[in-house]
Amino acid sequence: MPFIPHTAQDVDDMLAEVGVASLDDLFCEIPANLRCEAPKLLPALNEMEVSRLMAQRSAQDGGMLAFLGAGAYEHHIPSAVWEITTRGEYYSAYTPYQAEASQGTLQVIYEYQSMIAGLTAMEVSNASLYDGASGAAEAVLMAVRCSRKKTACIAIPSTVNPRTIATIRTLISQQGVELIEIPCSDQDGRIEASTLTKYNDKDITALLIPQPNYYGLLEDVDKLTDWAHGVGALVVGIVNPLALGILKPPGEWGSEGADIACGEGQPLGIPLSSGGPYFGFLACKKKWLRQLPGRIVGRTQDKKGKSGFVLTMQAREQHIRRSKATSNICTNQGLMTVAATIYMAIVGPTGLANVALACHDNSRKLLEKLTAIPGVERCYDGHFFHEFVIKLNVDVSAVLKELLDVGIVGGLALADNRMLVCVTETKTQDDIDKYGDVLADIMQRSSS
Amino acid sequence: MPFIPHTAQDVDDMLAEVGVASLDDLFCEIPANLRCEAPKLLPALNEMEVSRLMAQRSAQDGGMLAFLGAGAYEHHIPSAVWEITTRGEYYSAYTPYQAEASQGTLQVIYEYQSMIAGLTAMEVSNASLYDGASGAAEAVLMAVRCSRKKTACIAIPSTVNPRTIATIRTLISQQGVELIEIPCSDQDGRIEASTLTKYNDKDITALLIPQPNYYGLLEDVDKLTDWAHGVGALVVGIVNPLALGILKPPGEWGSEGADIACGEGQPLGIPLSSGGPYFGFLACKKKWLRQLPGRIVGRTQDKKGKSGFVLTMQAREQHIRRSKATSNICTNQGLMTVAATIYMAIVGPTGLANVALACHDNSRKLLEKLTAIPGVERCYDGHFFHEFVIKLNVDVSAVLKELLDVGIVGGLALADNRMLVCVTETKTQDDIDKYGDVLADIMQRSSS
Amino acid sequence: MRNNRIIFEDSKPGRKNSHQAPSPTVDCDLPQNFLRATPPPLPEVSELEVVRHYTLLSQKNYSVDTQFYPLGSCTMKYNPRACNTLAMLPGFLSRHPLEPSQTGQGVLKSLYELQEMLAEISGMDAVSLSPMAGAQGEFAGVAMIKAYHQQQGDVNRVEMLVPDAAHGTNPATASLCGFKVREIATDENGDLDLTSLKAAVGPHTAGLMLTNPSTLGVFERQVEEVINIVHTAGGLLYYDGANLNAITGRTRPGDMGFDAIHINVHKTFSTPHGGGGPGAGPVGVSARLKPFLPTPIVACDNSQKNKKYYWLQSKDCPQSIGQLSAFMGNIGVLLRAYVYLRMLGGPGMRRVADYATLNANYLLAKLSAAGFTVAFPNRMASHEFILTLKPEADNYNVTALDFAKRLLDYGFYAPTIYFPMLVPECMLIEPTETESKGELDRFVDAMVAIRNEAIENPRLVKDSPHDIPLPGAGVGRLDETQAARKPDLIWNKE
Amino acid sequence: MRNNRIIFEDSKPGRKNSHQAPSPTVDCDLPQNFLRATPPPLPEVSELEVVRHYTLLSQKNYSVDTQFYPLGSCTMKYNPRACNTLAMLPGFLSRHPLEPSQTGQGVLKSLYELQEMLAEISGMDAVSLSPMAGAQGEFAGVAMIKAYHQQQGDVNRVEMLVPDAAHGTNPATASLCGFKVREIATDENGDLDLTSLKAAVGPHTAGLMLTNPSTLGVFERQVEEVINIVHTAGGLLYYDGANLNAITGRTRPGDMGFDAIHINVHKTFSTPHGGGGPGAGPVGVSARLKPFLPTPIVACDNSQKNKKYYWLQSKDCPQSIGQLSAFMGNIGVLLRAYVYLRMLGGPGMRRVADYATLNANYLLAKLSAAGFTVAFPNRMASHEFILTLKPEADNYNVTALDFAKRLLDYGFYAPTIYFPMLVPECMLIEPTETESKGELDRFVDAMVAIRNEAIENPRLVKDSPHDIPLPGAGVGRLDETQAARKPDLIWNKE
Ligand SMILES: Cc1ncc(COP(=O)(O)O)c(C=O)c1O
Ligand SMILES: Cc1ncc(COP(=O)(O)O)c(C=O)c1O
Repeated sequence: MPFIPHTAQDVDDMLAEVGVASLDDLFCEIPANLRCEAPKLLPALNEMEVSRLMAQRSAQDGGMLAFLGAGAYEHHIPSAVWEITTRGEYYSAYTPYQAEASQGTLQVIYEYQSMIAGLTAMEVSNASLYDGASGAAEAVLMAVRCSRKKTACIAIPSTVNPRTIATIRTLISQQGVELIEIPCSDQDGRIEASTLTKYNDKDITALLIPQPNYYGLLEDVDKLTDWAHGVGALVVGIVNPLALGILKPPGEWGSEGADIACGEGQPLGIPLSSGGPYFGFLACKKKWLRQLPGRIVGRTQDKKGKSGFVLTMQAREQHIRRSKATSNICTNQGLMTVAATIYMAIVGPTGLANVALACHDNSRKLLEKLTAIPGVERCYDGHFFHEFVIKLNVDVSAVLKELLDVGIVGGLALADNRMLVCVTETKTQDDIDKYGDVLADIMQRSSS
Repeated sequence: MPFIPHTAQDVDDMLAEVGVASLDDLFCEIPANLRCEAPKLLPALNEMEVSRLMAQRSAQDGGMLAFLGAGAYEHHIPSAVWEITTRGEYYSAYTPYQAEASQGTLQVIYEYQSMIAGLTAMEVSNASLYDGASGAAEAVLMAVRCSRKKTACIAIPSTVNPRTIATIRTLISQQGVELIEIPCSDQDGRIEASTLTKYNDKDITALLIPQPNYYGLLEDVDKLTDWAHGVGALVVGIVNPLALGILKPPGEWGSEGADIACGEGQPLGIPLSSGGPYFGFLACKKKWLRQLPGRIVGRTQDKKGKSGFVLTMQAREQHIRRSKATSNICTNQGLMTVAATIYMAIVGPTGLANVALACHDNSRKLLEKLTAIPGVERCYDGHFFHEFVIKLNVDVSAVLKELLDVGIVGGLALADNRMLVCVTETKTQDDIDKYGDVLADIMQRSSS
Repeated sequence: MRNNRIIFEDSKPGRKNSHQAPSPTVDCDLPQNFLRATPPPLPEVSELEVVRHYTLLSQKNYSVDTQFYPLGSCTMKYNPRACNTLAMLPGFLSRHPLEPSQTGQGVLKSLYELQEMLAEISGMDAVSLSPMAGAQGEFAGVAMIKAYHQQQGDVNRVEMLVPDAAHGTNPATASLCGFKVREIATDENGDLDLTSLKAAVGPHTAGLMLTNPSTLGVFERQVEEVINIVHTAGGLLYYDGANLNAITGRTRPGDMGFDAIHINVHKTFSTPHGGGGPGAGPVGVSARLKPFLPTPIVACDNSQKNKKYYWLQSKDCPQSIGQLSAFMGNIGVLLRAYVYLRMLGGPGMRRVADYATLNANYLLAKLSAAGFTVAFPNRMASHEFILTLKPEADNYNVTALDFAKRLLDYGFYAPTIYFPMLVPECMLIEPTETESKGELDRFVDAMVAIRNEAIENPRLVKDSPHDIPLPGAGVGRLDETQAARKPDLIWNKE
Repeated sequence: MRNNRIIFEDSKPGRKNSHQAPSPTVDCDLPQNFLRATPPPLPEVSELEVVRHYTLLSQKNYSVDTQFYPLGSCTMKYNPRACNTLAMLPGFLSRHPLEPSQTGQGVLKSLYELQEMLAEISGMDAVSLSPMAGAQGEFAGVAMIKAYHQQQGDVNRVEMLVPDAAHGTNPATASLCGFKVREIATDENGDLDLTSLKAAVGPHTAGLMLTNPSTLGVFERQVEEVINIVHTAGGLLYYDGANLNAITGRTRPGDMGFDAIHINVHKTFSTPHGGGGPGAGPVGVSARLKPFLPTPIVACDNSQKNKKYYWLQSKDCPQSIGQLSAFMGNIGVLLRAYVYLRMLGGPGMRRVADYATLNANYLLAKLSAAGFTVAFPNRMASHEFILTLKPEADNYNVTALDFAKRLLDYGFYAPTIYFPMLVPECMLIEPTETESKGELDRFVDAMVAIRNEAIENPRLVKDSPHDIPLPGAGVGRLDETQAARKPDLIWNKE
């Protein structure tokens, strides 16, 4: 029997020990009318057959030269990352409830927390949330708890990734938290400090600040942070952790720094995998520690003074606090943080900066190449990290389709024949040239 | 510096400790005229770049529907096999010289030896040789040592894999051992006991017996063994270990059993990999133990009576015996035996038998399908395991080329428009039908 | 010793793995005010140091791949390695979530078939795979119940009923969805207390969250009556599918009458627990909740000869509670569940429940025969069961926690002891179907041996663990109080 | 304890992993006389039991990925994980060796480039990749020397000269090739004794096998003279490339005048040692030996616009010593070496020698400063060096073996102590370039600590190891004598 170790003799012996005559008898407490037969599923395959099936399906998928970002990014992942992460001892363990037999996972999380805190310039970090978007929702709820205002009103710039906004809406809408979307300037694609002044007396609980923003642009995080703090709002930074290899970390924004930093952890060594599993990170200033949702690991000692690690601050969590918990999260994205920790350790500070710089360089090169094509122009003109928006004078979806035919995913279509394009360190000059040449060709054909 | 952990400061400190001024000084003992510059190699790539390169190259390779055997066989390999085998503790350790810190590798080898002994019905096994063919050469040299005859004369049936014969020639030709090739009957493709009687007074040292033989046929191993023993020769069985899931093991051939069993271990969980690494296994009766080449692991105890494993019988080996050693082998194919051990443990006796039976069934199905095609006929008509020879009435290499165009490797061309075809458990009825249909089509076109 | 160091302690300024990151070719054009003043304080270590450090750390874990892990309610069964290998094939890993569906027919077809199979197993009408763990599945389910009532104009249903035996995520989820949580008592046989339930239901009742078999390790025998009571009161029923392993192929939540259910694929469908995730928590619903399912959902276009699979997004599902994450959920985890299901098929999924239940009842019988006290002795166990070590605590002053820690010395992970809180000195034991009789027998031997130690030398047990069979013999019992009182949560140089 | 069992002890008759093998559909048509009477006595265990057993066993190993492994002469450096991942890509793994070269252009091109790069690094004219380890490379080299003399009609050259310091494979190889082995002495500074050499050479001399740097950890300073002496006598020179790590990019055997050389890719080119292989031992030769190279060899057809790569077989190379294995050697290992070389490039290969040598000399300097006795104190170390613990043995009755075993307790694999036999109580220490200064310093600390123990409590060292930091604290010192006297080599039920 697949994965079941019992021999017929075992089964007989065990049934006898239990004192029942058959397997059916084990289910005697289920009302007879509710019992069912084995479900009708696709026929069982042995491992050889399913291996061939999945090999075929995977061969169908992916393989494109993709210039897509918009919240998930292709990066080189050192082989060591997943060779170690999938070791059985990490892969098949669970939440480290028995600390003494889970020091491996616990120490990794402690190191993860330390790295995330360092990267964001925050004082504490949790052990992960599901993904960047749901993590942002947790950050919002956390900000509401921290601020203790009577009413909760969150300001979200429209330059935040719309998928993040949608997710925040889903997750916080149940709690009567108001969301105000702050429009960005059509000209700049960024939030102007001047726009914000309109909200000066809105009693904002927290301002979310994306860096880089959805259009790849760099927001003036210092000004925005100072404005928020000026009106008594908390600041939640939504950041790309890889970009923090070079960008100013949330903890240093403005004169006081952001209060909470969150974001999508995927760029740190997690494969794209059609959308998941990724992980959300969440870090904050120490004073908000007790409002931080999710697991937290701390260092302590055994009776002989040997140091070790445990889950701590559990009084915040659902399994202790139940309906008064900071979140309902239980299983989080543990294994992803193992991978991210190994990734960060392998690339180190210089490596992370270099990857970020290479992304930036490559995207500048492509931007130049593309905007040299007649009919293509850049939208917005601020500084950007590794994504930018272009506008075509022809139908963008038709162009994307043509690109796809030659194996290129040219970017993400936005309204008004705009397109969000991303370039990371994985693209070579040849790739960039190829995209440029093919697009030039298509544009020429469509205009003639 | 790739893979070198030193910082500039480290290097300075270390040079100072050594008492030299520069790295160059470390090489002062090399005569100046022999010193050289860095070699001119292909330019260094970072891991991202080399990953892309190798992904492209691997995508170019393989992917055929191949009906090839002739000494290497496609089998399903359970995922667990290599997920565990490539764990760093196996992968990056070496020959277990320090037994106490190498119990993992040592116990695996002990279990491997036990499994190989069980499979072949022999009393002892070594820890592996390079591959099946070089292992057969070692078996021959061993037989020569065992027999202690004045002159050494080895009888090799022409039904042994020609690649094995060629390898044996290379490796033993230095030692003045005579090889006599015993022709097989053209009719049967097997060695007839009657042929052997011609060699009755040749003072044969050992007879090699392949099972199955190169043409996939089953030799009459009992008769051959008894004949050899009758003339005072030792018997070396060259066997497919996977076939031993159902076939009579060498230890039970004839009335006394073969003296030595060897073979290619690849079918036991080792990927095809264009030809290697594989491993050779070698097992024998206990009385020949001291002539067995290669590593051997034994069980022993520590001072407290806790059982453990060590390399043993080392007095046979080159690192002790030097020029009088049983072989010069040092590094063998350790990691492959880890994989094979895990493979055998996962499939177990029933699984191994079922795989063997499925190979046999599938090859019967294909044989039937192919020989139904006009212009295709079977050569030889004995019982076979999972390979058979067919003869075409057209040019076999042209046919193979046409098959290749549709992604099928139809078999291995032999002389006289014959072709050696293999089918294992990995082929489905669809695969078999596809091959049959395509071949029928080609044959029809070539005959019209 | 080498392996007690924190990775930062191996750091040396200026060390880098230049083969892992490109070197910059041009100067950065970004103005200083956007940039960080100092490099991020990540460790500077060599690749070998990283590999060695994290390989050694991994060895300091107990895991299913290395130890029996009878952690109740968590279904720590064998995670077939094939699921890992196949879900990590390059084509699956490399695809960007926003690529057009053409480039993802392999993964989409697999997910579609997974949706269908989960619907069949659970008896629900439709499934969305998007929740990323059980708790998020609960959120989706409860949010759908809320949306339903709202759609019905039934705005006064502000209370969610939750049995006192429920897992902590249930009440936490209910409040996250803005509900008031009302606890329902459990009777002495582990069934829901119907009097308590009847007293609680009413026009304020939005629904009831039930785990069945419950976290007490018994099947709720009055499930039909419970459902009837709540439905009659106008509430909906939520099924916490964490314990689905006990009943697959034997009974279906949909047939019982549940309206919404989540499934922990990291339990019943054997995806790895990963030291705390990622899991996935697909939700299934009855017809009336279908419009509210979270997005995205895989759809199939049958109109052409070749079926086409694609994602339904929020705009396609106007009543949906919306999306729960930026993209499509934990795809890689779902692929593992798919492979698992394909290897088991329908009869295999029934065997899962059969032998999980057999193993639990066998272990219960053996432990009971060995003199341990079973919390619900008159009940058939489901796939897990509860011992109470109250007698041992009373007689020898050795608690369930002490037993748990001592089990680690014997090479077993400990059963769940912090939960359910209803049973004093509880030990919630879930052997799962993938453990052999031999392993279960060894566990019983260890429990008996520990009890003997508790009688003869209670300190030995109370001070345990002493020599966990891990490299360097592991740590002793860690001081959790100190950890919470003086939080040391990130590494600091000094 | 669980992990001391042999896998057979977990076996239960009738257990099978049916998902791993097809079930037979038809009856077997083979006559009984071909079939085995009883199933093979393999263990009958579940997949989980297999995974758990071999995962736990793996944890009982020291390895480069987990410990400093200064095993002299073996070059236990970091094996980049990328090499493993990339060599195991599906296209490489799935290709049958006898497929036409069209379906293997990826692998063939890589191997061709590897051949070229190895020739450039070693300074040889041509390379064959086919030998499967160093010793087989030696065989190929010595067989080529023999073939050369035979071709020259020089049939009396029946002696192979081998320094007494040589690795055991050298003399063993020479006799395997039918040569008489003649040992050449070493002088007190670790160079070859030229008097001894001159006395030995003559018309019977087929050649000399030299390791340079030698296994004494020093560079043979008179290498040119040595070569000259042998060449003048009509012999050829074989270079044992096991220590190539010491000189890549600094000097080349070809430039020194060697005729044949093998390269252990599992040393210098960082392919994994796998607990004892597989390695690979490509051979390089000077022009005159080229026709004798073992087959197959990768060739490149430049005639078309797209280069075509293919295998030269024995029939294409009539003078070849022939093939050494059924197929093409350890391709998967060679691919790993190729990836490694591509990541390092020429300057990287020079750095290998530079830092391997720096590390060795640094460690030597520190140990020497700490009072240990260096075997060749007047020499610069190569990538390895020898301590003699004779003073410690004489003074405290604690041998090199005792030090080695005690090092295991400190979490270090032991240096080579069984070899070279020339130096009493030797410890051949090779740190490799991938170890950090910090790790080397810790090793020195451990050596000093053990010497202190030897002085204060010699029993502690003599009885070691005591508590190897492995799960369950490992075993104590194992009785090798008993193992050889009463061989227990396979598991038996009783
Ligand atoms: C009964 C029960 N419900 C819900 C959950 C929550 O599931 P998850 O951890 O996947 O969020 C768990 C997890 O342990 C559980 O045991
Ligand atoms: C100096 C020397 N020569 C030859 C060899 C033999 O190489 P292999 O083990 O690859 O056969 C070794 C291996 O340890 C060695 O150290």
